[in-house]
Amino acid sequence: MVEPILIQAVLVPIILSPVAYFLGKRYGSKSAWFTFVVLLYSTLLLLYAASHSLPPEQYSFFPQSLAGSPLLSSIGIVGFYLDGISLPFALTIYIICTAVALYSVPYMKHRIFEQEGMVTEVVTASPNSKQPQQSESIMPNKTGAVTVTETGEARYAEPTENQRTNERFALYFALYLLYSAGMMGTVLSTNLIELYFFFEFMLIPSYFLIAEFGYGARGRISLMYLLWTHIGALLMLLGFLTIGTVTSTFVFNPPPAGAVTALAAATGLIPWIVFAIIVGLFVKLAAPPLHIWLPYAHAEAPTPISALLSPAMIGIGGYIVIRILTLLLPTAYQDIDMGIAVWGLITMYYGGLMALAQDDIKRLFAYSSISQMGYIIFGIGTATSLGVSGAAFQFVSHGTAKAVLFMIAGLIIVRAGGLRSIKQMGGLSTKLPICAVCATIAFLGLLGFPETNGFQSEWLIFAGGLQRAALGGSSGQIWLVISILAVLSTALTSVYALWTMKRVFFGKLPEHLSKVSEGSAYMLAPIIFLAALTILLGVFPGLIDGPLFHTVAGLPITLPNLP
Amino acid sequence: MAFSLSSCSDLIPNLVWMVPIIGGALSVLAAGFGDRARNYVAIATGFVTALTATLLLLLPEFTTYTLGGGIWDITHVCGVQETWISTPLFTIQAGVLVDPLTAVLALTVSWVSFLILVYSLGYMKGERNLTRYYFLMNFFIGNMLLIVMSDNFLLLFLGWEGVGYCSYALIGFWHSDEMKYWVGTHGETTAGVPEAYSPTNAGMKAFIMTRIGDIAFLVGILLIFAYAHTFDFYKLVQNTSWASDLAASGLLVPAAILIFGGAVGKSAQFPLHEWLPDAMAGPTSVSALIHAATMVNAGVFLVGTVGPIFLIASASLGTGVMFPFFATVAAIGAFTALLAASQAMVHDEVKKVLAYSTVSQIGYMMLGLGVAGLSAPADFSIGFTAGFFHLISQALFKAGLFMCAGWLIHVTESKYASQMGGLRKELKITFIAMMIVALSLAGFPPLSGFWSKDAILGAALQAGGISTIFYIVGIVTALMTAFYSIRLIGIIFAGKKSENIENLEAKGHHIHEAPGTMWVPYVILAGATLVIGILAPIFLQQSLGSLFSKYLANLGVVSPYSFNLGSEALSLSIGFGISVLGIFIAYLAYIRRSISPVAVVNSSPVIYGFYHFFLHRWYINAFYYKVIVYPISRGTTWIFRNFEQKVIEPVNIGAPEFGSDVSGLLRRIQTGIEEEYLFAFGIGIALLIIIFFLFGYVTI
Amino acid sequence: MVPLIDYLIVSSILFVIGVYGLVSKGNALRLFFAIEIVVNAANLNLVAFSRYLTPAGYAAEGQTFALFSIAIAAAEAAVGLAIVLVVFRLHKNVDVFGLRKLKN
Amino acid sequence: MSSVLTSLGPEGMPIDLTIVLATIGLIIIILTVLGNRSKYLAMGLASGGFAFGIIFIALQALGFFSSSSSLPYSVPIVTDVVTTDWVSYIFGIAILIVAFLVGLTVVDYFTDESNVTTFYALLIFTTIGALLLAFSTDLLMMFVAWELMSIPSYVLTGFKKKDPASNEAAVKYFLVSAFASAVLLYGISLIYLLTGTTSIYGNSVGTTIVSVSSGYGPVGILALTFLLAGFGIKLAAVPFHMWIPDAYQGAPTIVSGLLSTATKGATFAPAARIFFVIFSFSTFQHDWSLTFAVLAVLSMTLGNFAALTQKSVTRILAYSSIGQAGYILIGFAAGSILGLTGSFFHILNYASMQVCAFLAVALIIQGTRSDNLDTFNGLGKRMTLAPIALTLSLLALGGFPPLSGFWSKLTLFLSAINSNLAWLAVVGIINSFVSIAFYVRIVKHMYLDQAPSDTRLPETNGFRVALIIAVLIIVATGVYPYPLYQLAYTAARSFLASASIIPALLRSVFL
Repeated sequence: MVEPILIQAVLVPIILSPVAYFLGKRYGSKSAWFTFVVLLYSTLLLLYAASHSLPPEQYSFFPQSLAGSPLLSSIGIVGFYLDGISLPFALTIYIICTAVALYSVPYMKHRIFEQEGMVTEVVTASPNSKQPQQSESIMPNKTGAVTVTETGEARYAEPTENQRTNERFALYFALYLLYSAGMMGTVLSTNLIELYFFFEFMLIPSYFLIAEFGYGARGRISLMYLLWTHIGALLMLLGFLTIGTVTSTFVFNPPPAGAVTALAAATGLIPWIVFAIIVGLFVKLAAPPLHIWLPYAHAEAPTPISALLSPAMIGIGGYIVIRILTLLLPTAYQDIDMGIAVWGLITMYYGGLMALAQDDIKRLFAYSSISQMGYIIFGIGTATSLGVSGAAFQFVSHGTAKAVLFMIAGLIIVRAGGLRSIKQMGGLSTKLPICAVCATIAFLGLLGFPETNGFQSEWLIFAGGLQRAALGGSSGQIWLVISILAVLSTALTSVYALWTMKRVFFGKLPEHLSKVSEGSAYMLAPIIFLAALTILLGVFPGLIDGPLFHTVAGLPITLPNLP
Repeated sequence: MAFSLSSCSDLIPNLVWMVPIIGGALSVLAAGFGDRARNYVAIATGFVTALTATLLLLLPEFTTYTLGGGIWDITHVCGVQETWISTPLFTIQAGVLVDPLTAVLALTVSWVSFLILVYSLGYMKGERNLTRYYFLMNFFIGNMLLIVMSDNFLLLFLGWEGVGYCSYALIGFWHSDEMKYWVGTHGETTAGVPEAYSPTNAGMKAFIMTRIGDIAFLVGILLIFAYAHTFDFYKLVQNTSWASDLAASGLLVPAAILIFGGAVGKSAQFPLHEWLPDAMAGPTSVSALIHAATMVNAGVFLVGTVGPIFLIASASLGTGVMFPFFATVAAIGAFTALLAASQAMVHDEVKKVLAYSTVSQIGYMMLGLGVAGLSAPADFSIGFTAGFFHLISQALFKAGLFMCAGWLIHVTESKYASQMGGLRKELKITFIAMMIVALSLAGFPPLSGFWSKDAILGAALQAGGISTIFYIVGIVTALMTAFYSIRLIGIIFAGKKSENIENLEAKGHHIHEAPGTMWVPYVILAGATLVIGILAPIFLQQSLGSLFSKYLANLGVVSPYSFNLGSEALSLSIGFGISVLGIFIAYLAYIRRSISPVAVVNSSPVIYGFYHFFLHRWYINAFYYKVIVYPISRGTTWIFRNFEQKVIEPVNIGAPEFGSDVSGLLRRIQTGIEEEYLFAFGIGIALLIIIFFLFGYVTI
Repeated sequence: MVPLIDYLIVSSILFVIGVYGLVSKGNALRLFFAIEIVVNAANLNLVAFSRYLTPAGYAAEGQTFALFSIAIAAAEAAVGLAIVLVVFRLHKNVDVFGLRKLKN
Repeated sequence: MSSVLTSLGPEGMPIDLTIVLATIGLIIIILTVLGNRSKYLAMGLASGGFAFGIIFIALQALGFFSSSSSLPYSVPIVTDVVTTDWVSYIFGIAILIVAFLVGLTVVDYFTDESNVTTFYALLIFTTIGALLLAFSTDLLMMFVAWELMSIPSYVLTGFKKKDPASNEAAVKYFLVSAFASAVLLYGISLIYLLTGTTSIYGNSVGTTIVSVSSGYGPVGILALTFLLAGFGIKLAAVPFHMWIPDAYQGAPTIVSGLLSTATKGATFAPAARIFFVIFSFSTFQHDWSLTFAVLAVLSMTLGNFAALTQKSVTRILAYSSIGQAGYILIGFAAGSILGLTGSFFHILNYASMQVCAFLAVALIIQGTRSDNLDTFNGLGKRMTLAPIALTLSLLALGGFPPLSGFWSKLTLFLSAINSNLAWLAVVGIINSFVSIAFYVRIVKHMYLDQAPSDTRLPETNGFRVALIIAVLIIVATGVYPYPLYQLAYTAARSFLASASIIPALLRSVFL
C-alpha cells in the first residue's frame, strides 16, 4: 500500500485554494498565513517523503476497462515520485513558495493599495534626472492617505484594508496556491500526459497573477508570457504524443520495459521528438533566441511572482529535459549533447551580456536568470553524471539566490515607492543593511562563490564538461574549449553582480532615498531564511549531492561516471 | 610510499581556522553589548588564533621536535579528514593538513594579523560600521588560515575565494565613496582613462581581476580532478598516474600553468597586477593585512604547494617536463618585480608606492619558487626556502611599512608623500620604526630583507642557465627597490615641512605621535625584522632551510639543504653593493637633496619618457580599460539596442502582426454578400472534386 | 425505355442551372427558386434510379424518397417565404446584396 | 420508474423519445393557440422533456453497461431506420444537454418578445430533428430528420422579427442551408444509385456496384463530394462556413449557442455513419480521409486566424466554432478508434464548452447591449458568474488543463500522430496556439481592462442555473475525464466494429 504523501503535497494546495479565496475575502492580507501553512504542510510532506525514500505513488485515473488499449489506460496513470533528481527541484520550489507566501503580505499590500488608488506612487525625482521616475497608472489620490511634501517625497499612512482590497488578496492567494501546486505536480509526475497537464496547469494562474497584479503593459506582457510558454508546451506535447505512440505508454518514470528500445528503433522519429522536446522546453528555459518573453514577464510581474517565476518555474524546463533525455532517449541524448552544451554556453554569455545593459533592476535579474539557465543547459549538455547533477543542483542554487534578489528588489520597490531604475539607486546599504548583506550572499551565490551553493553546483557542471574533455576522443579538444569558456562566463557573472551591487547599494545615497527603511519582518524573514539556505547548502552540499548522485548514478543511461 | 602522513588530533589544526571565523561571528553578537565589547572580542579572537597557531608546533604528533639550539625539526606532516561530500560516485574528504609549510605560514599570518588587529583598534577609532570591519577582518583571517591548512584543492578554493571576498568588501569598506577615500589623483588620466578609483570601484576591480585568475585556477584543478578524481594533495602525490594521463593529453603543463593563473591573480602578478595599487582605497590596516602581509602571499603559497606536487607527479615522465611551468613562474615573477619596482620609483601616493613595492616583492618570491624548479632537482629546496623566507620577511616589514604609512596619512591628512615632509622630529618612534622596515625592504644588512632577497638572488645565480637572466633582472630591481624605499623615507621625514603640514599646524592641528595601540604593533614588526635579520644566518640555514628540505624530502623531492652563506659570498656582496648604491642615490636626491629629481627627469627626453611611462603604470591599466572594459560595457549596450531590441524583440511584435495580417486577409473573404457565400460553396464543391481527382485513389 | 444516362443528363443540366442561378442572382426569391431546381434535379435522379434499380417497381424506395423530398421542400418553402417576407417588410426589397450588415 | 423505461427496450427508444418530446411540443403549441402563453409553463414542460430525454438515454446507457460484464463493442447490423448504438447515445446526450441548457435561458433572454412559448415549441422540434439525425440509419430517415432539424432552426435564427440583423442572419442561413439540403439530396440520390438501397447499413458502395464495374468510380466521387459539401454546411467546415459568422452574430445569441452545438454536433453522426459505413471501401476510405484532413486544416486555420482580429465576441465564437470543427475532423481523418474516440469526446466537450460560452455571452450582451469586445472591458467587476463561466469555457476551448477540452484535444492530436498524420497534429497544435491568443484576449478584456462604468449588470436565474451546470460539466470532465472518455471510446470501438471498415487498412499503429 502506497502512502498517499506526494499526492497530498500536490493536491492539498489545489483543493484548499478556494478556501484561501474565501478566507482572503474575509481577512484580507492576513489570510497569507493560511497559504503559508498549507504550503508549509506540503513542504513537510515532501521532507517526510524524502527522508523515508518512498516508492513511486501510482493512481489509476482510468479504470482497467480500457485495458485493451495500453496507451489509453496509461494516460490515466497518475504517478508521483520523489527521487534524487526531483527532490532538489521539488524542495526548492516549495521552500521558495512557502517563504514568498509571507513575503507577499507587505508587497501585495503595497501593490493592491497602489492599484486601488489608495496610495500614490512616491515620485522619485532625483535632482540629476530631468524626468521624474514614475511607474504607470498613478491613480488619483482617492483616500487622501498620501501627503506629498515639498521636496517631492510622499509619505503615506498605511491605508486600511477594505472589502475591495480583500477580494484582491483573496484572488492573489488562491492563484498563488494553484501556481505552486502546478509547479510541484510537474516535478513529481511520472507520466508524460500528467507532466504536460501540470506544466500547463501552472500557466493559467501565473498568467492571471501577472495580468492582475503586474506592472507596465501587464495585459500585453502577460499574454506574451502565456503565448510563448504555451507554444513551448505544445511543442513539447507533440514530442510526448509521439513518444507515447511509439512506446505505447505515457509512463516514463520508471521507464517501462521496452520503451527505450522501442524509441531507439524509431530512428525516423527521433530527431523530431528531440527537436520538439528540446525546443519546447528551451522556451521555458529562455535559451536565446527563445528568451524574449522572459525579461518582460519577470520585470513586470508582481515581485513575489517574479521570485517564483525565475527561481522556481523556468528551471523546471531543465528538469524535464533531464528526465526525458536520460530516461527515454539515451542514445539521442548522446548524439546531441554537444549541441545542447554549446546552446547553454551561448545562453550563459548572452544573458550575462544583456544583464550588463539593463537599468531596470528586475530586468537585470531576469537576464541574469537567462544566463543562469545557461549553466543548467550546459550541465545537461555535458551528459555526464557530474554535469547532470550539477545542473539539478544549479536549479537549487539559482533558486535560492535569485529568490533573495527578487525579494530585495521588491523590498526596494515597496520602500522606495516603486523605484526600479538602478540609475536612481545608490548607497542603499546604509538604509538597508540586512538587505545589502543578503544581496551580497545571493550575488555571490550567482557567481559561484565557494561557501555558497552556487559554487557547489557550478563546479560539478564544469567538472562534467572537463570530464568529457578528459574522456578524449575526437571531440575532447572541443569539450575542453567550451568547458573553459563556460567557466570563464562566471567572470561575466561577477561583473554584472558586483556592478549591480555597487550601483544599488554603494556610493552616495541620493536625496530621494533618504527615508527608505527596511521595515517589516514579513519581508526580511524570507530573505534572511533563503540567504542562510544559500550558505548552508554551500557548506554542506551533501544535503543535495547525496540523494542526487544516488539517483543519477542509477539512471538507466550510461552517463560517463567517475570510476 | 615516498612520504608519511600520520593522523593527529584534529582539534588544534581545525581550531586554527575556525577560531577566527567563530570569533568574527561572536564579535557581531558582541556588538550588541557595545562597541568596546565587540572590539575586545575581535582582538581576543586574533590573539587566540595566534596562540592556536603557535600550538601547532606543540602537537605531540610532530615526533621529533626540539626548539633547543634554534633547530626546528618537523619531519612529519599530519592531517585529519572528514567526509565532506559523499555520493555514490565520488567522495570528497576534506580536512586540515599540518606540515612545515603550513605551520610556518600559519604562524606568520596569525601573528601579523593579531598585530594588525591591535593596530586597527587605534587606526579605525571613531569609524562607523566597525562591526562589519571586525567581522570581515576575522573572517578574512579564518579564510586565509583555511587556505594554509586545507588539504585539498576544493577546500583551498573555498578559503581562496573567501579571502577574495573579504578583500573586496574591505577595499570597499567606505562604501559611500566619499572623495577623501578615493585612491589615485582626481583628474589624472592615462590615455583618457581616469586614474582615480572609488573604494567600491577598486573593490570590484580587485574581485573581478583576481577572479579571472581564479577561473584559471578552477579550470586547472577541475582538469586534474577529471583525470585524478580527487582534489586531495596527498592522494595526488600518492598515485601519480593522473599526471601521465594528463601529459598524454598534452594538458599537464597547461593545467599547472592554469593553476598558477590563480596565483597570478591573487598575488597581483603581471598581467593581473593592476588591481592591487587601486586596492589601496581600503583602510590602511586592511592594506597592511590583506594587500601586503597575507592574502597576496597566498599565490606564493599555492605555487609552493602545487610546485612539488607537479614535480613529483611528473618525475616518472622525465626531467624537464615541468620546465615550462617553472620558467613561466620565474619569468612572470622577475618581470613583475621589475615592472612594479619601476612604478614605485615615481609615484607620490605613499600607499600606492607600497602597493607597487608589494607587487614587486611578491615577484621576487615567485622568482625564487620558479628558480627552485629550474635548478637541479637536488637544489629545489634552496629557491623554495628562499621564496618562503622572503614571504615571511616581506610580511613583517611590509605590514610595518603600511602601518607607519597609515599613521602618517592620518596625521597629515594627506595620502601624498609630497604633502608630508620633515616629520622626523615630531614622529620619532614612527620614524625609527619606518626607517628600519624601509631599510629591510631596501635590502640593507643585517635586516631580514637583506637575507631573504639575497637568498632568492643567490638561488637564481646558483641555478644558472636561463635563471641568470632572472638574476640580472632581480639585481636591477633590487637597485630600484633600495632607491624607492629610501626615497619614500626621505620625502616624508627629511627636509622641510610641506605647505600642507604648515597649514595644518596653523589651523591648530598638532602633529603628534601615534597612540600606543598603533605604534606598538609596528615597532614590534620592526623589531622582528631586525631580530630575524640578525638571527638569519642560523634561522635561514638551520631552521627554515632544514625544515623545508626535510619536508620536501618527505614529499619525495629529495634535496638536502645546501645553501651556504660562505659559498654565496659573491651573491651576497653584489646584493649588498646594489642595496647601498640604491640607498646612496636616494640619499643624495631626497635626504641630502643635492640632486634635484625634477631636474634629472627633465634633463633628457628619454628619462622623462620613462618617468611618464612608469607614472602611467606602463599604460597597462589604460590598455585594459580601453581594450576590455569599455568595449564590453559599450558592446553590451550596443548588442542590447541593435540585436536584442531590433532583431529578436520584433518577433514579439512581428508574429502578432503577421497573425493580424492573415486574419485581416481571411476576414476580407467574409463580405456579407449571400451571393458570394453560395459561390464559395460552389468553389468548395469544385475544390473537393479537384482534391479527389488529383490526390484520390479512386480512378476516374 | 429511356436509358438511365438520359435522366442523368437532364438532372445534371437541372443541377447546373440551379447552381448558376444561385451564384448569379441577387434576389432572394430567385435564389430560392434555384435551390428548388437543384432539389428537383435530385428528385428526378431518385425516381429514375429507383426505376433503373428495380424495374418491376416492387421496392419503390426512390419514388418514396422523392415524395418525401417534395413534401419537405414544400415545408421548407413555407418557412423560407415567411422569412423572406419579414425581410421584405423591413427592407422593402429582397435583394441579398442589400443584406450586408453582418460581415467580416 | 427506471424499470419502466428500460422495459421499453432499446430498439424503441428513439421513437419513444420522439413521441414524448413531440407531444410536449404539441402541447405547448396547443396551449399557445388556446391563449395560454405562460412562459414558465412552457419552460417547465420543455425542460421536463429534455431532462426526461437525458435520463432516458442515460438509463439505457447504464443498462447497457450493467447488463453485460464485457462492453457491447460489437453491435448487430441494423436494418431499421433508427438505431440505438453508442454513437447515438453520445450525440443524443450532447444534444439534449444543450437543448436543456438553452431552454433554461429562453425566458430570461427574450424579455421583450411575446411569443416565447413558440420558441420552446420550435426548440423542441429542432431538438427532435437533431436527435433523429443522430439515431437514423436510413438515408430517408436521415434526410427527414435533417430537414426537421433545419426548418425550425431557420425560424429560431430569425426569431427577433424586428431586429434586422436577426432577419439577415435567418435569410443567409436559410438560403445556404436549403442549398445544402438540395446538394445533400443530390448526393443521396447518387448513393442510392450505387448501392440500390437507402439503408446505411444495408450495403456499402464498394461491395455492390463499384466492385462489379469500376466505371462508377466518378459517381461515387460525386456522391462523396455532394455529401461532404452538404454536411460541411452544418459542420462549419471551410469553405462551407461562410454563413456561420454572419448567422451566429445576427441570430439571438442563445440560438447561436444552439446552432453551433446541437445542430452542428448532430451532423457529425450521419457524417460518421455515411463515410465510415457506406464508403468503407478501401479506396474511398483513403479519399474521404484525405479530404477530411484537408478540410480540418482549412477549418482550423481559417477559423482561428480569422478570429484573431475580430471585435465582435459572437463572431469570435463563430470563428472559434469553425476552428473547433476542424479539430473534430482530425479524428475523422485519422479514422482509427483513437481518432473517433477523440472526435466523439470532443463533440461532447465542445457542446458543453461552446454552449456555455454562448450563454455567458448572451447574458453579458443582455446587460451591455453590444457584443463588441470593448464593451466587455472590466466585466469581471460588474458581473460574477458570466465572466467566470465565459473564462472557463474559453480556456477549455483553448485546451487548457484541467478543463474538459484539454483531454479531447489531446486524444485528437494523439490520434493524428498515431495514424501517421503527424503533420495534421502539427497544424492542429499551431492552431491551438493561435486560438489561445483570441480566447485569452476576451479574458483579458473582461478582467484586466478598465470598466467603462461600475454599475453591476443583472444576472438572471435561468442563466445562472444553465451556466453553473455547464461549468460543472466542463470542470468535472476536466478533472475526471474517465466517464465521458469511456463513453466516447466505447462508442468509437463499437461503431468501427459495426462499420465494415477493413481492419488492415486502418492507419492506426495499434488498436
